Amino acid sequence: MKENGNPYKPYIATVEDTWYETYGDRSIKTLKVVFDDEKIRESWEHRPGQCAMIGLLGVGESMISISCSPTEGKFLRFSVMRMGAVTSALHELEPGDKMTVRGPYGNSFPVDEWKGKKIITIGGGIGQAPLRPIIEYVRANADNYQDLTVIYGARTSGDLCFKGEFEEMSADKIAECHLSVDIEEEGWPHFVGFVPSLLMEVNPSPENTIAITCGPPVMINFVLQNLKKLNFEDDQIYTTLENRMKCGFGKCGRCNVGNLYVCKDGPVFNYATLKAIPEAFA
Amino acid sequence: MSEQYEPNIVAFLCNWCSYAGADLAGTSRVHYTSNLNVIRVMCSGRVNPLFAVNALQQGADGVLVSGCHPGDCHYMEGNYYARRRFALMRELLEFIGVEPERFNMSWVSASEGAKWKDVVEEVVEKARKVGPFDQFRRNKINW
Amino acid sequence: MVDLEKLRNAAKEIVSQDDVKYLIGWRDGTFGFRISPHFMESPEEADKLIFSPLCTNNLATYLTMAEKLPIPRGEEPDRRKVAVMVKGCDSRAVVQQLVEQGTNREEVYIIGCPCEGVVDIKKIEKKFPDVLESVEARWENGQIVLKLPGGEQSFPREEVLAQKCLTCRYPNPVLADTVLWDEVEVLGVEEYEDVKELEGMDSKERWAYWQDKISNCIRCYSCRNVCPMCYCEDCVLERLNPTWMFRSVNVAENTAYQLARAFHLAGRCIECGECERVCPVDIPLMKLNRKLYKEVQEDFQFEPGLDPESKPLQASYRPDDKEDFIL
Amino acid sequence: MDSMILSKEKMKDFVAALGQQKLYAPQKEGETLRFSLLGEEDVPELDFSNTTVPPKDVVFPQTETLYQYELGGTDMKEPEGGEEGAVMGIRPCDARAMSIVDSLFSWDVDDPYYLERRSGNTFIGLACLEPCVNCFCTSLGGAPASTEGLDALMTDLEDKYLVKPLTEKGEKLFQKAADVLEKATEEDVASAEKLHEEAAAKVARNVDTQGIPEKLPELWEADLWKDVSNSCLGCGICTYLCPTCHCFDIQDEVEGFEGRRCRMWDSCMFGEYTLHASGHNPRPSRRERTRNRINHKYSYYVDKFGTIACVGCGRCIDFCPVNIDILNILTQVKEAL
Repeated sequence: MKENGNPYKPYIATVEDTWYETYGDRSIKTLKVVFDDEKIRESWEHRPGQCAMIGLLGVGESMISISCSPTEGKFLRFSVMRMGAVTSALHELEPGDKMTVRGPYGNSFPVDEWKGKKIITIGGGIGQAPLRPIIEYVRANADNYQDLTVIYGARTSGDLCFKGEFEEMSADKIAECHLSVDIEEEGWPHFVGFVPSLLMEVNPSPENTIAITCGPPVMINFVLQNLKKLNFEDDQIYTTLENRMKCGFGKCGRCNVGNLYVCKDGPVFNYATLKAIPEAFA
Repeated sequence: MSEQYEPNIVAFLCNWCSYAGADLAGTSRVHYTSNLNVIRVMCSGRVNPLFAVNALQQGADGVLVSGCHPGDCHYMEGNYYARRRFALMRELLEFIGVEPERFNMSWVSASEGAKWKDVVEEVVEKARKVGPFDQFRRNKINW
Repeated sequence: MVDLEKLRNAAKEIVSQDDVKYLIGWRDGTFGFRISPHFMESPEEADKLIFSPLCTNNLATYLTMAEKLPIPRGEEPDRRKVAVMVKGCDSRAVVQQLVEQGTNREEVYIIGCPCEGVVDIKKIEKKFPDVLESVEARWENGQIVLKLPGGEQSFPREEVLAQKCLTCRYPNPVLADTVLWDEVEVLGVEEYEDVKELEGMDSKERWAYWQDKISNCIRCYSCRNVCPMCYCEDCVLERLNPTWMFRSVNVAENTAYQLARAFHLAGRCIECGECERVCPVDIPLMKLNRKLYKEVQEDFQFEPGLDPESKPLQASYRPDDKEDFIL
Repeated sequence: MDSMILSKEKMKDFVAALGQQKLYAPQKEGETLRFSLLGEEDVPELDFSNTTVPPKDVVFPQTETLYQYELGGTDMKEPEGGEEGAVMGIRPCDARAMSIVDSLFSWDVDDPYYLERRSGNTFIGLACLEPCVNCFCTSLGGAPASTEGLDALMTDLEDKYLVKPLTEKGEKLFQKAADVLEKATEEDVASAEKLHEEAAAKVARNVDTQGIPEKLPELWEADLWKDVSNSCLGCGICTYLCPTCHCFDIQDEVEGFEGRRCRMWDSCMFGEYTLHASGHNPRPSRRERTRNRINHKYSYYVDKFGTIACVGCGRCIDFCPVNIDILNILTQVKEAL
C-alpha cells in the first residue's frame, strides 16, 4: 500500500562482526552491521551524532546511537548495553544473523560549523557511544580541526568502552586522552574519581573550543556546571540526549523535552537551547 | 474433516510427585493418550494461575495442574497454596464462560503411575467433549 | 448525623499535629455532582472539607499511591502520618492494606466517617444531565436530599444510591483512630442476585455476556489505578519481559487483563466499587469481584478487610480446604 | 451541491444506498456509545450528546498492525489498505480534532497508516445542538456547527436531517444516495442556521486562552501542578478519550511462528511511557506527567503546529474519576500569569 515508502518498515541487515566492550550484568556488546540490500548500503547516509532504530522481528526495537563515523566505511556500528528484552536479544546475535535497522534519525553534530576549532569530548560509561563517531570523524578530517581531547570515565576499568582505541590514539598523538575510574583499583595508572572532577583536572581552555558531553543525567549536570566554571560559553557546549522512543520521527510523542522532540530536534542539543527548557535536565 | 478432534492439554507437573508419577507410568509401559504437553515445575505452588490463562490464550484446550497429595509436598505446604488459588481461578474462569471441564487439578504421587493414566484420560476426555477452546484464544483475526 | 462543623474542627486539629504530614478528605468538585479529593496541609484549608452522599471516592487509594521519589543522600524519609477520611468500605481497604503491609499502621491516621451510603454518580447524572453548578447533598431521614438549581429534592435510597451501598454490611468504619459521629444502622443485605443470575446461565451465554462487555475495554487501567488494593510497584500488565499479556487491545488480551485483575483481588477486594464507578465504558467489574467475594466467603469463610491481625487469604491455607474439584 | 434533506425514516435506505462502503457510525454497546463499523441490519445511533470514545479510533485504531512476518524470516507484509469508507455522525469538535492531528501525522515524515485512512474516508459531521455541561469548544475557536475537518455536515431538524456537502468528497458520497434525498428549502437552511446559533449560545463553560501558550512554560515550578496532580490516579482516561491525543507505543507480538509489529495507543499519564532502560525516569511523578499533558496541549503543540491541541469536547472532565478539570487548571494558569 504505502506508495511513498513506509517509515515504520525497517531494512534488513546482517551482523558482520560482534565483540564485547565490557563484561558483567550490564555488558556492552558492539555489533558491526551491513545492509543486505546493496542499494541501501550505497544510499545510506548518516552523520556523526545520529541514531537508528535497531531491532529483531519478534522481539522489538530500540533506539541506539550509531557509534561509527561515516568516514569509517559502508557499515554501521552499534554499542549496546544489555538492559531489557530487545538489548538482551541483540546480545545473542552472532556474525551472519539478521536484524532490522531503520533510520538514521535526528540531527547531528554541526561538524562544518566547528571547522578550525579544538574539540573536547567528555563521556561517561555507555555515553561514549554517541561521542565515538565525532572522535572518528575529527580523526579522519584532522586537517579541518585543531586539537582533539577525549575525557572519558566509567565505574571501573572493566566498564570502559573502546579502550584499545584510546591507547592507540594517544600513542599516535592523534588525540589527548584522559581516562578515569570512579573507584581506586590496583594497577590503574590514570585518574581516579568522577568525570566532572577529571574535567577540572584537565582544565581545558575555552578559547576556540567546542565541548561535547554525554553520559548519565547526573554526570551531564555536573559536567555542565564545571564547564561553566571553566568559562565555556553556553553555545560552546553540546550534549546529546536520549529519551525513550518508539517511532523515531516525531509521531509517537514520548521523547519530548519541553517543546522539542529528541528524535527530530535532537539528539544533539546546544546548551544555549537546552538551558531554556526546564525539563531538559530532569 | 473426518479427522477426530484432538484436544491440546497443557499440564503443569510438580517435580517431586506428579512428574515422577508420570515417569513411572512411562517406565511401567502404561499406554495413554498423547494429548498432553508437560511442563515440569518445582512445585504446584509455583504455578501462577495466570499460566493457565496464558495457556488457554495460546492454544491450549485444557489445563491440568498436578501436585503431591496434601501433606506430601516436598516444600511442606506449596500444594495447599496452589489448591486455594486454583479453587478460585476455576470459579473465576467458569464465571466468565470457560467450561469447567477445561480446568483440572489433581494429586498424583510418585507411586501412582496407574492413577496418572486415569487422570490424563479423564482430562482429555472432558476436553474432547467440550471441543476446541476459542473464547479468548489469541488469534490472528484481529491482526 | 454528619456534622460538618465537627469534621472541620477535628481536621484542623489533626492536621496541626506535628506528626501529621497532610490530611486527605473530600471537597466540592468543579461542577455538578462531582466531588474532588482534598489534600490538606494546613488548618486553613479545612473549611473546604465536606462529607456528603456525593463522597464516593475511596481515599485509601492515596495511601499506597504516594510516589516514592528517590530520597537525596543524607536525608531521612518522611515518616509522618497521613490522615485519611474513610467511610466503612474505605476503612476496610485500609485494614486490608495493613494486613498486607502495604501501609504501615504508624504512618496513617484514620478518621472514621460512618456513612449512610453514597450516590451512584452515573445514575444521578442521567437524571440531571445539565447541572453545572456544584450541588450540595445530605442524608435526611433515610433519604438523600440534593440541593438542585431548581430547589431541594429528596430521593429514596433505592433510587439514587450506588449498588454497593444498597448491599453494604459495613457502613461503619471497622478501624479508626477517631470516629466523627454516631454509627449508622446496617441496612444492607447481600444476596448476590446479579451474580446468581449469571451463574444460572450456561458457559456459552456467560461468555457471550462477558465478551460483549469486555470487548469495549480500552485498557485505560483506571480500574486498576483507582483500586486501593492494586498497589504493586511492578504490575504484570506493564511487564514486557516476560510478557504476561500483549498490549494490543482485543477481546483475548482484554479478557486476560480482566481475569488477572479480578484474580489478584480474590480475597482482597473490599467491595468499594470504585473500579466499576470509574470505568468509562461501563464494564460491570464488580460482578467479577463479587463472584470471587462470594466464593471466598462460601469456600473459606473469609472476608477481607475486617481484622488487621488476619492473614491474607492467598498467603495462608487450612489443611482441610475444599478440594472437591481435584481429580 | 446544495443542501439536501434526509428524512429520518429513510435512514435505512440511505445507508443501503451508500452501497458497499464501510460505514462507521455511533453504536450503542451497552451503555457506551462509540463508533463502530455498521453491520447490515444496524442503523446509526444519531441521538446522542457525544460518544464516549472519540472517532479518532477510526483513523487511528487503538491497535493497528504495521506489518506481519514469520519468525526467522525477513519478509515484512503490510496490511492491505486503500479501502474507502465513510464516518457518519461525527461531532464538529471531534472533526476539528482530526484536522489538528493531521499536522502531526504529516509533518516532516508522512504517517502512511493514518493519512491513508484520513483520505480514504469521507467524514460526515452532525451539528451539535445540545452541548454538554462540560463543552467549551467556543473557547478554542470551534463551534457546535464548525465544519473544519468535515466533508459534509448534517443538522437534526426533528424528523429529518439537513445535509450540507462541504467538499467534493462529501458531494460524491451524497450523490450516490441522491434518490433518497430531497431538496432542502430555504426555510430548512434558515432553521438549521438558527439552531446552530442557539447551540453556540448554550455552551456554558469557557476559558480565555489568550497568552496561555506563550506563558505556560514559565509556570514550570508553580505549586499549581502539585495541587492539580495530587489526586491524579495516573490512569489513561483523559488521554485515551481525548480526540487529539495521538501518542502510541510500538510492540512486537508473536503467536506461534508468526509475529507482527503493531502500534497501540499509549498515554503520557503512565509512568512507563518515559521510563528509560536504566531505570531513570525523566518524568518520575504524576506532577510532571500532568504538567506535560497540559503543556503539550496548550504550549508545545502550538509551538510546533500553530494550534492548541484541545478542542473543548469536555471528555477528560466528564470521565476523570477524581474530578481533575482542565478548565479549572487553565483558570488557575490564567490567574498565575
